[in-house]
Amino acid sequence: MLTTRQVDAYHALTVVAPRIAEGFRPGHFLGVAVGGPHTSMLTRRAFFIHDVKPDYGGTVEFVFAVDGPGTAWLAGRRARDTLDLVGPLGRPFPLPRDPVTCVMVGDEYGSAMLFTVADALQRRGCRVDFVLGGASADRVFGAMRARRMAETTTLTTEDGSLGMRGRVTDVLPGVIADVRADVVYASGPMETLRRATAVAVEFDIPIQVAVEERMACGIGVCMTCVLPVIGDDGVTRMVRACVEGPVFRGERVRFDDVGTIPFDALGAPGGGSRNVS
Amino acid sequence: MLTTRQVDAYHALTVVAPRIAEGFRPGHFLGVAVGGPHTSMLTRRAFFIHDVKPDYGGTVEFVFAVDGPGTAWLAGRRARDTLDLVGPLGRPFPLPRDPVTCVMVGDEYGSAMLFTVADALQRRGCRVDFVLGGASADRVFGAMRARRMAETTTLTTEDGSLGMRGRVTDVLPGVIADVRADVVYASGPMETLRRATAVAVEFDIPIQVAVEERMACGIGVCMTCVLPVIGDDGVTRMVRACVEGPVFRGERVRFDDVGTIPFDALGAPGGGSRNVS
Amino acid sequence: MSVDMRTYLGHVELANPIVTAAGCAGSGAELAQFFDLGRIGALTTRSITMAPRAGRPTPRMTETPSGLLNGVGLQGPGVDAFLTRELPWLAQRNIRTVVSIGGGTVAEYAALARRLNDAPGVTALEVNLSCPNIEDRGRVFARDGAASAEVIAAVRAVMRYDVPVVAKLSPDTADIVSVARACATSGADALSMINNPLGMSIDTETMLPALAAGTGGLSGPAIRPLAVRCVWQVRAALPDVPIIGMGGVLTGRDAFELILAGACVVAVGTALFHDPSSCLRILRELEEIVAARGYQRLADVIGLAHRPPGATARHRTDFEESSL
Amino acid sequence: MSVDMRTYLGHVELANPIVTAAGCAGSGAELAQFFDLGRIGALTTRSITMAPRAGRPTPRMTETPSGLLNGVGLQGPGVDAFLTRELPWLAQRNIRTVVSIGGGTVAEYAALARRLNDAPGVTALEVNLSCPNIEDRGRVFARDGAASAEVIAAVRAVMRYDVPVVAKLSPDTADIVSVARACATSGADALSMINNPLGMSIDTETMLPALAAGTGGLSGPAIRPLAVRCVWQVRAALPDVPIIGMGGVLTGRDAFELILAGACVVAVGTALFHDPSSCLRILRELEEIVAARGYQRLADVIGLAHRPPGATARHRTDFEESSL
Ligand SMILES: Cc1cc2nc3c(=O)[nH]c(=O)nc-3n(C[C@H](O)[C@H](O)[C@H](O)COP(=O)(O)OP(=O)(O)OC[C@H]3O[C@@H](n4cnc5c(N)ncnc54)[C@H](O)[C@@H]3O)c2cc1C
Ligand SMILES: Cc1cc2nc3c(=O)[nH]c(=O)nc-3n(C[C@H](O)[C@H](O)[C@H](O)COP(=O)(O)OP(=O)(O)OC[C@H]3O[C@@H](n4cnc5c(N)ncnc54)[C@H](O)[C@@H]3O)c2cc1C
Ligand SMILES: Cc1cc2nc3c(=O)[nH]c(=O)nc-3n(C[C@H](O)[C@H](O)[C@H](O)COP(=O)(O)O)c2cc1C
Ligand SMILES: Cc1cc2nc3c(=O)[nH]c(=O)nc-3n(C[C@H](O)[C@H](O)[C@H](O)COP(=O)(O)O)c2cc1C
Ligand code: FES
Ligand code: FES
Repeated sequence: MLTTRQVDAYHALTVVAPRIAEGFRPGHFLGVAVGGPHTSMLTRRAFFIHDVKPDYGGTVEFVFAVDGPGTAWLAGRRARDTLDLVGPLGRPFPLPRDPVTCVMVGDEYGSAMLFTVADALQRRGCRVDFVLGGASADRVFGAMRARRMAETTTLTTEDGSLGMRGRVTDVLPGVIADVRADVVYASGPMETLRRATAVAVEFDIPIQVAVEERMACGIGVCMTCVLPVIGDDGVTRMVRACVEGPVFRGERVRFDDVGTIPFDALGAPGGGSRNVS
Repeated sequence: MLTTRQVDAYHALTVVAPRIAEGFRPGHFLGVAVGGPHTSMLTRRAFFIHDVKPDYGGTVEFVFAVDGPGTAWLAGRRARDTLDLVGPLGRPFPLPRDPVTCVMVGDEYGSAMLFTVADALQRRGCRVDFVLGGASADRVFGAMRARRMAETTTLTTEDGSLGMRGRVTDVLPGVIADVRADVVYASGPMETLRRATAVAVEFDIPIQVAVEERMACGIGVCMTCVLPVIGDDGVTRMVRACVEGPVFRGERVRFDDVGTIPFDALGAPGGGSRNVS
Repeated sequence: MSVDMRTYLGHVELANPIVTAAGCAGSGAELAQFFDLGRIGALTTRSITMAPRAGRPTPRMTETPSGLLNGVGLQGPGVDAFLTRELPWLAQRNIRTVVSIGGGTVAEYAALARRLNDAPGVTALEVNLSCPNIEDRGRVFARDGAASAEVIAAVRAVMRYDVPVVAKLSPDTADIVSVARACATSGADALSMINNPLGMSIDTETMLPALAAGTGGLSGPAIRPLAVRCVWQVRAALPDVPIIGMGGVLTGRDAFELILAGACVVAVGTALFHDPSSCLRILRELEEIVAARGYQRLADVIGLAHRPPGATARHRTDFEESSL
Repeated sequence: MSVDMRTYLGHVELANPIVTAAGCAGSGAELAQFFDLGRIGALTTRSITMAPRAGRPTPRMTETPSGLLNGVGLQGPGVDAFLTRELPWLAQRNIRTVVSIGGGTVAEYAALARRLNDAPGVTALEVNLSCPNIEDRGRVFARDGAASAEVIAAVRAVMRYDVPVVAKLSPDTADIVSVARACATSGADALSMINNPLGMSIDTETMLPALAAGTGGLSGPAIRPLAVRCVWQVRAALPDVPIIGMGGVLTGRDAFELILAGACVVAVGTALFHDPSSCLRILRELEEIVAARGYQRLADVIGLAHRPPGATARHRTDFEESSL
């Protein structure tokens, strides 16, 4: 059972799902079945949870852009249709113990999942500042809500139709310096996460990123969603974004090697193991 | 664009389809795509046209029972949904030149397609009598309409819940004798057509049957829907129900051999040709 | 922007790459009611056999997820009736016609080729190798390179030189590349793939096989990944042999996928059952896609997915520059 | 009415016929959050390799019509970590475990079997023959009977007699029956089929293969007709060899279809990605279907579709009479 609304370039679906709402922590995502009965589309689509409310025993809301046939089907759902969800999935954001200053960096629909994080941070006494961006004004999600809750909100668009012209990562150094940020939380395309991590490393502050890798199961059994991440022991492993992530410490993710098996990763071909299949 | 209604055990869908309505002759059927975009169901479902009206430039109506996933999907369509149709398909009923007496035999949803035939017969001055049946009262389609238009209407149900207990073919000899029928028009399951043909042969009157064979294309290109039919030259051929039928002269159909290749059929294995694949 | 859609099967030019798949277009006349057959690259006939064939008992077809399983058993009129009725009908209308043949022995294939040799209106001859070899315990020719090569050599030997001989391959083999190579070596001017892999479906109500024939051929989008893989592998191994790609093409995107894998002609089969005029729609969609990617000639995108991952695609503007 | 769902892999009894398919259930712990793994017939591990493997680069997976194409490349921890971490976790919970192994040479398969020989908690050993033979230009073992038989003989020779050895076959072969026969003759106690046929998909936007690995394995309902056909053919030829059937099972109906074709155990793979607890649902649906057909024992419906078309199915009441 659901309600649906359009927010600029995005669609937002709210679904009654008490068990998911109950288990929710900021950073969690959903697996959504698409296409209805006898569809030819087998895999669930992954969406970050945007919001959770206590109405009707518990609702979850997610925000999405139409990309391919699955999201097109979702965009066609009407009020009171039912939806088949699995969740909450993934490892949520770790929250700091102390009341630190946090910069939230959201790009495109990636912004949608940051508000529950910001809420949780504020409840712990943290200061929150937002940097939100997108290709154009209609693709910057949540600017109003950010302005209401954050100390400062900086907006960017690539076409300059809203806020500063450029990318979120162009303005991030300035924001970090101005607000004397202690930590960065980032969500958006891989390239944005890579750049945001570079900025945080430059400032020598920690960054938590929510990555988006192609997923088929979302529960850790299919090995689709791997990326090279450096472990506590310094060893790079191909870890699953769906269960070991999607939230990682930015500097641990080998962004430049995403889409490859780095030669020094555990079990890499030639790295002592033979290539069996 | 369509409207939908439930008629006892059946669903009736009316679709605006001016071109199909225009080309329609009694006996034609439709090929209906099911499952929507990105469905896993590839083949169109075949339905006889129940009625054609001039509204909105031309509408067609068909009546169906839910049988498997395709008809279940159709039953779930709501008003104003769109439907993908191909038609009109098939060879329609030949109509007699003279004002003869015709018995219309309809079993289960097979009855639905007989009313436009009866209309056309009456317009030519024919006398029309109906024999309609089904497993139970809710599966006898069109009794009211038959009563309104026909000289006599005889109903049968297998459970005795309406009319006489038994099958349409049990009462058919009596009706033929009573009304001194010149010709029979029959539509329903193969077994009903087989029995009706036997009755007509007994009375030595012609019978036109509308057969229902599994179809995949409905347009004569896939060779799915064949059945053994004796040609004018006395040779049995495996002919396509969708383009050479679905209407045949009953006594030409080798009902007892349906589902086989009779050894004396043209091209039968062993019949002089080798079995290549 | 219009795209030059011409393509070649050996030295034979087709106006565009969209053809019907063997056994899926009836005798031609059925489809002619839905669209002008002269507007597609060619029509492929059902596999013509020596004698008339009544085919298999019904049920002959069942639906599977995104697929269709058929056990038609090559029902057809036999070569005599084909030559007196069906081929002249097509030839009179100037419809480019690929004639498919099926036989039970090498000699029968050769005899069929001989019968077709002088017939006017044969654009190409497609040899359906997915027929059981009655001299080898019914093993399908296409399974194995040597058996396939023998058929192709026999057909090529009798068929006039200006009619390309196309070997139609099946994915039901341990190594499609070795079968393809054997056919090319023994004279096939082009290769066509894939014929239906063998499948089966059981009716869980009757608890018996859904088709009267037991097993049947699987077609439709379900098999497209197999088709793309076969075309890809054969194109990589034999880059100079023209390939007719087929298997589950429903849209222009699907046709483009096979072309990127290496097909220069794309056949449409099962899609015709759903949408009788799908060939023209697919052709239009394909042309739009090629144009949208910035190409002016179909020839420039054939096999394009084989370029190394880093390399950028040769783009329309590059092409214009290089042609200066 | 409850059905006796017990089934046998050789002399090993399983509580019911539903197991997970190799490589689709992670290490077990992931699924355990969704349902009690003790309630299914067995869990099959991913194919364990000698050394840890990082697998293939991403993208590793793409959707195809009613199917999934994967190029994971057997990512896994290697046999040492499997024996110290994953197997004990399963054994402690008394989860029946079919251990799958994958190797690049006959010797490597044998060495893996030797390592697993004394490990507690190995219910059966499944030999994934769809691995490239590095001593034969990377030709996959499963393509060919002789190569498969050599692996099976080597594994059977070292593995303790009370652990059944299961040969996992691929449909990518000219004749699955001859591969099956070769495996059975060389000591396989059971056969498992089908592994993923090789497929490919091309991204029509980038005009490059959709998977980093180029080709990948096709799974899901799209391949079910191939699976049913393989199980049927092997059951007909080797009626006494137990078969684990798999390929596109999403529902109890699908499992029943494979059982009617001749499988005594049914594995669920891709369905787990959509519905993590699908095994229990499928088991429940299967039991309902068997009961609805009037049978009290799963054993009575295995291979039932092989009866001659005219024959009526041996019915529950018949069975009761005959057991008097
Ligand atoms: C953890 C996570 C959270 C996400 N959150 C959001 C969100 O909040 N809002 C939103 O709009 N999108 C989100 N995405 C991306 C979203 O999952 C894809 O846009 C969507 O799956 C595309 O499906 P499609 O059928 O429209 O496209 P298709 O391209 O046809 O999808 C085909 C297949 O590829 C997969 N796929 C395609 N694109 C992506 C992608 N970018 N990421 C992962 N899988 C992909 C699909 O799941 C499917 O299996 C998220 C992805 C991940 C992994
Ligand atoms: C010429 C003709 C006219 C028909 N007219 C009507 C009608 O007016 N009303 C009505 O209720 N039904 C009619 N039928 C039967 C109707 O086509 C089937 O009930 C329907 O196709 C079942 O689809 P499904 O997806 O529900 O079942 P499924 O069994 O899942 O269908 C699977 C496949 O089998 C085919 N199939 C299954 N049953 C039949 C059948 N009985 N006849 C033909 N194909 C079948 C389907 O087309 C589909 O390809 C007609 C059939 C034919 C051939
Ligand atoms: C009903 C039917 C009949 C077919 N008959 C033939 C045939 O006579 N000769 C042949 O070579 N292939 C035949 N095929 C195979 C098709 O030509 C084609 O190779 C295959 O179906 C894959 O394409 P598709 O998925 O677009 O249908 C037939 C396929 C179908 C579905
Ligand atoms: C992601 C994925 C990984 C797989 N890994 C293995 C494996 O490690 N070993 C193996 O024998 N089969 C493996 N398979 C094949 C499955 O075990 C199974 O044979 C096949 O997927 C068909 O079943 P399905 O359609 O239910 O998935 C894998 C399949 C998938 C989809
Ligand atoms: S999506 Fe399957 S393991 Fe992550
Ligand atoms: S349904 Fe295809 S030929 Fe009749």
